[in-house]
Amino acid sequence: MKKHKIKKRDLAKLLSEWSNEFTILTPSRAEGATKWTKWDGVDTTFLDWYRNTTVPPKALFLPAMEEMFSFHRDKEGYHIEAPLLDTPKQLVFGIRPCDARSLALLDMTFRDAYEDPYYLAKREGAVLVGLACTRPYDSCFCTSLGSSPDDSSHVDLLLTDIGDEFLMEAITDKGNKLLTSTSFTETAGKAAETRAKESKETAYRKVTRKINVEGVKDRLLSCFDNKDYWEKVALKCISCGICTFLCPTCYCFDINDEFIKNHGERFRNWDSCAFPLYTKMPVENPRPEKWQRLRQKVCHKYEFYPMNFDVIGCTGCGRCIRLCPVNWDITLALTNLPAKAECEQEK
Amino acid sequence: MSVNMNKEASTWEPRLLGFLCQWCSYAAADLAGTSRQKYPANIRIIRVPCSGRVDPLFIIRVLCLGFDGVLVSGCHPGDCHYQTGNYYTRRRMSITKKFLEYLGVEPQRVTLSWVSASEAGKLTELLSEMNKEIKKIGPNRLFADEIRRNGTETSP
Amino acid sequence: MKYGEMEQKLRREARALLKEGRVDIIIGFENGSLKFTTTPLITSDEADIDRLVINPFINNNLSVFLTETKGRVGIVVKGCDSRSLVSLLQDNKVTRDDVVILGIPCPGIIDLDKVEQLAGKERDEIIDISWAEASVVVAVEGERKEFPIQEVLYDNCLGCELPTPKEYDILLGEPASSIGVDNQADSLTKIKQLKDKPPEQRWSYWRNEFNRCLRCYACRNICPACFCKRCFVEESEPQWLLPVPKWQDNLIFQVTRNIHVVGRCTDCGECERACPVNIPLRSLSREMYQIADELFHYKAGMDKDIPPLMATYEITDSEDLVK
Amino acid sequence: MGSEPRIGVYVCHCGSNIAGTVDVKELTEFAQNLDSVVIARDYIFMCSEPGQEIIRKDIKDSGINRVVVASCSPRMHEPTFRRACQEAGLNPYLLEMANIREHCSWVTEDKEMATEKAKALVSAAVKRVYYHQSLEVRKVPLNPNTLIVGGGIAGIQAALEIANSEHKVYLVERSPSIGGHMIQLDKTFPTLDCSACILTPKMTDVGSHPHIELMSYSEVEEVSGFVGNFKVKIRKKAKYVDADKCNGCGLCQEKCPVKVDSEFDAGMGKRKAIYTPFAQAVPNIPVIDIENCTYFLKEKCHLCEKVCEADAIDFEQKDEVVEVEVGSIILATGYDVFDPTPMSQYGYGRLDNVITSLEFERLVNSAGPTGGNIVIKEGSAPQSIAILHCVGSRDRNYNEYCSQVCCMHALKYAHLIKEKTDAEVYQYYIDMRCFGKGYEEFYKRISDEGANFIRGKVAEVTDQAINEEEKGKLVVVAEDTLLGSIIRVPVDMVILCVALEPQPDAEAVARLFNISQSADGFLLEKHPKLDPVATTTDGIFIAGCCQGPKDIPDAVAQASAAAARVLAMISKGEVEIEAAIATINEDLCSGCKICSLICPYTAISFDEEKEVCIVNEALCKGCGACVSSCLSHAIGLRHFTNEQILAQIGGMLI
Repeated sequence: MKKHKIKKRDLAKLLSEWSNEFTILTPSRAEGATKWTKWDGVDTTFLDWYRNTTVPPKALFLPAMEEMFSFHRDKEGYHIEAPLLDTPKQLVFGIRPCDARSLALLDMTFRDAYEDPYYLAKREGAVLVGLACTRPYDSCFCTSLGSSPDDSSHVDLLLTDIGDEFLMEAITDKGNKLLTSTSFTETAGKAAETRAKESKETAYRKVTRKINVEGVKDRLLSCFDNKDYWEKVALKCISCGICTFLCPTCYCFDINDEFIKNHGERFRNWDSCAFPLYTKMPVENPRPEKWQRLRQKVCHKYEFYPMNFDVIGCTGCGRCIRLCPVNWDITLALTNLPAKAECEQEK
Repeated sequence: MSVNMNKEASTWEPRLLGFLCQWCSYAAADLAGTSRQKYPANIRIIRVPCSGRVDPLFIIRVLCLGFDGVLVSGCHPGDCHYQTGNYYTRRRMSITKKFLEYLGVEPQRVTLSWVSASEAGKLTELLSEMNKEIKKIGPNRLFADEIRRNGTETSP
Repeated sequence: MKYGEMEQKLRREARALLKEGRVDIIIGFENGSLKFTTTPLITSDEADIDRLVINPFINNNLSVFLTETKGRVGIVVKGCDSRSLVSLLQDNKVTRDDVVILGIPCPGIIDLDKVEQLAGKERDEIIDISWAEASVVVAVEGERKEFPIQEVLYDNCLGCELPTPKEYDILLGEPASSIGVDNQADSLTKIKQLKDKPPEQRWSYWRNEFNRCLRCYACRNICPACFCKRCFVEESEPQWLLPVPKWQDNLIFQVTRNIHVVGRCTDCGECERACPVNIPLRSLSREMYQIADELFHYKAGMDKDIPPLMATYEITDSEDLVK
Repeated sequence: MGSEPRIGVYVCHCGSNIAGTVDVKELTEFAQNLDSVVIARDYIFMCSEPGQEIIRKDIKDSGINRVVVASCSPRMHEPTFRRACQEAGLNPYLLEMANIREHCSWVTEDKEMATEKAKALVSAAVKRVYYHQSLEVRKVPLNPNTLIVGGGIAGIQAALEIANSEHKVYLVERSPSIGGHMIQLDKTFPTLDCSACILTPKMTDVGSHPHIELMSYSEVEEVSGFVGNFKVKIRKKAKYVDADKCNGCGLCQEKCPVKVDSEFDAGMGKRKAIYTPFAQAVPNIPVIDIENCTYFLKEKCHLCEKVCEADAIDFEQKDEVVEVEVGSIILATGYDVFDPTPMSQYGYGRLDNVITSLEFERLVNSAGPTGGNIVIKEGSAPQSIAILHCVGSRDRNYNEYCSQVCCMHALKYAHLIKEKTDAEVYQYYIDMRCFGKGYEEFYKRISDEGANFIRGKVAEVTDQAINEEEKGKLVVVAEDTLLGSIIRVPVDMVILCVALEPQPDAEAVARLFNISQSADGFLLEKHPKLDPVATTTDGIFIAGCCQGPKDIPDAVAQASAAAARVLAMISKGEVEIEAAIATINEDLCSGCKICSLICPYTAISFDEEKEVCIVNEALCKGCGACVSSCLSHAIGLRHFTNEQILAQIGGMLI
């Protein structure tokens, strides 16, 4: 695999070149909140402020709101107009390793027994150009989950900040191909690699938040019915959708129709297990109490994902902690889990 | 664009919706009919038991559906058939109207009035005036041009 | 600022309340898990009392928890929070006898976004933030920057009309009649700028802002004035708006929410703080607050013994908007 | 909801009233294509028996379970079509009307636009009726007692009608005696029988009737409750005379040293400070006018107390407020006469011998201040008298309406003047309106008796003579519009036929009883033609001049009609209560009590146990103010549900 480097000031040129083939997506704060938007063809100042986006890149593949198909009605009845399956070639430039990992986690669900055409159509055409973290937040805890600020596992190409330049390491064939076609990069030498190593190590040390995930699946299982614990933990939760909507691995959605006169559209949009009315439509919410809903969120990531896919469904990106209006902290909820014996006693 | 706008402006008729109290303003509209007074045909009237029944959400729905103006009309203060309903209407609608104006809804689009059962003349004048004023400001494009929603429509 | 003293008094009083069985639960603040943050502490355990804190970062309006807490509650409130609490009393959501109000004479809460802007560093990269007399000192990488409090307090704090709770059982410090800022009008700068624009620009401003709303409902759930068992948003028969985050529906949601909380909203600013996508929600709620004052001379949460704004009327109410 | 809605749409032509403007065929075809519409038909008169039969037949034979009638205003025929539905076994609330006449064909000239609008209204009605639900009309027992307010001829008539059926009547009169304006009148047109002679027997009947509780010198203070079960607070003003002791001997009045203008004599005569308004007063118990009584002003005198053998004077008496419970109320609060002082051109109050019609009634009455002699201020008999019609009536500056009785009483005056004096009579009229039974004949008779009729409105009454003949006379200046010339007639007396106006406190009365006034200020009837005795508030009826100017036979007829309505209600024994009332979904109620604060009928209370609000169905009137105050929409209003209204709004767009 190729290892290149590029001068930061040449980045715009490189992106322009790539934009011939791809829709380039970069972090942006133009729309009031940081999220991924189509690159304007010029601006690379995001490099100065970008640590991570508020809205995770899952929104590029599972948008907050997505039209599934439209339909109309006449005397004969309802007629579905074939869905427009969008198959864009998206190049996500600067995705953080944790978020790249989140897409891999989402893939497991959307490529499971049911293959979701809407998600996969977008996912398959995508190229992920990662950017290793240099300024992780105090809410980040990726290193506790087997990842790191420079984790290259789920990107096609990884960039590391080495001062005036980025080291560019191709990870996959897709990544390799990106480097082949460009004229603004040059092969990286030993010095660049050394500098990259230092940078990565510094960043790794900056991730100070730690949790112990050893046996977490079993610990949660034993605490599942510990109502007292979950109730206490849930007291300050306000049941909003921030932690789930902005979680890069949460994927719950709701389906709604908008019907105007004789024309309708079917949408799917993010839903949250934190909402009291979640799944109200088909049945009653199986989790009427707040503590049950909160437990669901934790267990989904740390118990059910490991059970189903043998991997923890959390990337440690820390958004849920950082963005929570009451500073509800999942790492504390996990750390303070009562010991197995205690829970057995509780039963 | 401007050509179309001009063409539209010359032929365009606003669509107005009124919520009229059955004891006064609705009766005034009946009286306008019985006395064969003429007013723009583009007003649609919905009978409510009292102007106090009008939920601010109705106003929003009406604007959202693309009506160009909305009227809430009840009995004069002190004359409410139910004694006090219109006083609450006055609070609710004043607040709604003022807040919508702040958001950018033209003040002409939302009207609150008191019209007694005998004031057919006042009602027809009011409707004509509303029609005229709204014609001046043009179609309601607040919620986008083609939005003609009807959330109560039964789903398939 | 005598946070230390207030904190000590709070811990003393709270402990006594629990010990003597005068309350079942204490609702206060403890330090958050992130730098310069606090988080609600809701506990009936005396052992937790020493975690209670009072500092310039206690931004939550804890009265939101009253509607779902059972039993007698000792609650820590700032001036604005106390008004929300009074509003809940007016709305029969809280019984006065069931709460022991621990009032904080509040000197204002520090807006970390403003500090970040001024210091040019993000919250977790700032070393220290501390109160001097009428200013705030921010330490970043060996450098100390001093800012007048006017520049670092939340917008709603700048216009604070009641720093010291009017309704309380125990006051934790010396009462103050006003917040110590020079220009209260700064609280309304954003609104004023908006009002100066023509209607179509205002509408497109809001359309643009609500385009990014995700409908996470944090604004509603954090709001003490939103206590409906079922929000109109969640009605299906009829469906007032789509649960889909289209800008139209997002806007309808927020407009209606503001109409619903008029006379209850005390400009505590929690909706805007909670919004993860930075929609300037206070520019809506504060204007609604202003409208209630202008039209009906009503300021929310100032008097627990009068009926709520929309549950009453005056025969002499303004006729200005009636034809 | 039961079975799937099958909607029938019935478009009425209303002769050409609708069909002349709205393309009813196109409308029917349009309706046929609307969702859930199974049948759409048009017919020339839907409200006719064959029209109703079409609907009934479709309900029975074609399984129509929702009905839309596109015709006139629901305020006109909703009851008709509801009945038709009911007769066919369909719940009457499964009907919706589209008002395509009053709100469409009658107010629109353009046929195309009218048809478009009619389509929208029908579409909205169809969408709305889809969500209609069957409702049951509930019944509550009716209190058989009746309150009648006002003791004039209308109140008296109604009271006797009801009391004679052995049902309790509370008759409240604010002055010391019943009798009203009629007792002030001399003769009554056109029969010329004596007003007092025909009225006093009725008054006596009222006074002694076992089923009438007469509350004279009393006023209604507060009304609560609803049809069938009103609670009324009445203030019995202190008379300072013990009614149980007083034997009506009249000695006190005789001895009382204070003389003031008599209201009964319209200021033409005097009364005492302790007085009964007139000799035949019912009840025949005097009252003390404390504003003029020396005792109350200066705390001395006591003359009446001293002379009263029955020891009935009680200076310590206090107002008393009693509460009565009644099932229905008749308002017969009468009229007031127009005060012509502002019409300075007629000189009333400035020129002697310019008097009002009511003053003339007292002047000519044999029990009046002059013993029935028609004399001018100076004491002599007048040589000529001018009678001015329409003073304050048919006048844009005062009252636009016709006061109805003036032409006739002006004719009566001419007769009485001719009978008692040799004076010439000049009638100044705009139009002679003599429409009643025997009225035109009376007009003919008076014309034949030699009265002069001048068609023209008087411009001025002046004492400024311009020639010898006019000196010392009142000169009436007018344009005789038949001759087209200005004429000046010198007379000795001018009678102003003043308008009948609403009582000065009519607005307060309307508010007190929660009814409406028409634009002229009189109390508003439910329907000007089809329901002229009922009001917009169930259980409250109006009779006599409080509803508008009318003569005695009309007032009596209306009073009897009101009494008949009350008796019909009593005989039914129960009243139907609004089915379209508020209901609370207890699961959604957050217990904020705002609805209960807003409800004007105290129909919503708080259940402390469940911590939710509950509706008292008997008290709820269905206004819906609570519904729009409930932020979580926990309250719904039957028949005006959010779903129904939103469907209707949506349907308006076609």
